[in-house]
Amino acid sequence: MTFAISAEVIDPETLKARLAAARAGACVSFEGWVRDHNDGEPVTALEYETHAELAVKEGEKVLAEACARFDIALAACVHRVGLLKIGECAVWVGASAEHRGAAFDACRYIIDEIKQRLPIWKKEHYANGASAWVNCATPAAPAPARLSAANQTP
Amino acid sequence: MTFAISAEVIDPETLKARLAAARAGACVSFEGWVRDHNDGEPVTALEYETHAELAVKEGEKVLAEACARFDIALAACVHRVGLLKIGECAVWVGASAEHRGAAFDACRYIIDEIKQRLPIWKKEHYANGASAWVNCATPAAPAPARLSAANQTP
Amino acid sequence: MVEVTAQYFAAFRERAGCERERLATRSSTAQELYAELADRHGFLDAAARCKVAINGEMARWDTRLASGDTVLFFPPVAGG
Amino acid sequence: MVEVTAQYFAAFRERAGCERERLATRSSTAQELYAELADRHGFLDAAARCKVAINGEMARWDTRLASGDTVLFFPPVAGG
Repeated sequence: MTFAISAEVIDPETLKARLAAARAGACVSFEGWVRDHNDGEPVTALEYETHAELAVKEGEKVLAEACARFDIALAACVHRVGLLKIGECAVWVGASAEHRGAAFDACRYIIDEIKQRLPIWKKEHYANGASAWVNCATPAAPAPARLSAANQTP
Repeated sequence: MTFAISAEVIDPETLKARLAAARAGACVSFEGWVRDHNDGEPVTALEYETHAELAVKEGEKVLAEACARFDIALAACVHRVGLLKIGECAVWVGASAEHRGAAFDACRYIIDEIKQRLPIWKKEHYANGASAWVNCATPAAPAPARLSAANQTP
Repeated sequence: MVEVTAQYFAAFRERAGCERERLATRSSTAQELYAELADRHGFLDAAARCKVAINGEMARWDTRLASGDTVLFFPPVAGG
Repeated sequence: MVEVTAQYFAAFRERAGCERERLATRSSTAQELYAELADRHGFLDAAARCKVAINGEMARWDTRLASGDTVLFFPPVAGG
């Protein structure tokens, strides 16, 4: 039951090998790949930022919840940070179990919770040179000269 | 969308690489591993037999159904045949999609259908030297001297 | 009477002690032939849990047999 | 008045133009401090969609601030 943040390329086979257990007959794994677009906008790269300590703490909590809720043998998750190219693996989740139902349910639970709860942010770089933090209303660009534009409007 | 029967060890990374698509942001894969027991009985090895031609035909039908039902990019499945040891991968299923929901649903649909519909049979070898065909009421042992025991009872 | 080839897999092959056999039968459908062969060889699985293929295609149990047919008997499957 | 350190991540860091800042504030809760800083820096995300951590632990928005606290402001997350 390990969660990790990694600045290096994720290696699914090594991670999956750690889920092996003699009683495990099923292993379900999920990979999140960097797509070439989002909402119709062409994307050239993704940048992930995290608060590693709190992300690991919350990630391990999610894995423990999955173990309590579903009859699984082992589960693990690794999330990348830094600059990723199209097609690279941004997140890997794996769960092994005696029977496949629990492995599917646990894997899905883990990725759903990881996406919602962990302090991880994703910046998209677009073909036109612009960039934006996904899900954020606050613009990526700094406020000019540290003056808040919002404060200047009457 | 390819289904294959393989007498060689399954290599998940090579198979998964074929599911890559620029629009795919999610990949879910399932592996069935040979367990060390079944219904409490210690298992030492598994033997898979198939009618390859009909298994491939039905397997490709299952993959086509998954593509029609779920919004996926690509899907594939490979099933092993022959003698397998504990921990070996007996079946691999993978599905890539723009969003993870469809990838999970398709992967699960494929393995559920593969297990029910394909002409594939599994013989368990037990620690005590016995063996049995899984799901079969008909005993593995040949009827003595090709006389049907069932016919001899009054 | 029709002359057909019966082909056995997995538990059926081991139980029958052969992969295939030619036979002349009064059975008119695949299901009747299965009942006949189950009786002869001691196959214990209900037809409803088994599958049948005729001349290389999956078939229904009520398919009528014709001379020269190759009938494949599949015991309950267990892939995965 | 309490003296706290505010720490920013991702969009908030870029928007504020700094990773952290020390400040004296009349805000009594994390949520009030967020409103104050959002106003100053132009953070446009509702607190309900953001998260806050105090001294290395995730915290509730209604947590009262004490002098010396380090308050981490997390914009809406987007892992995976």
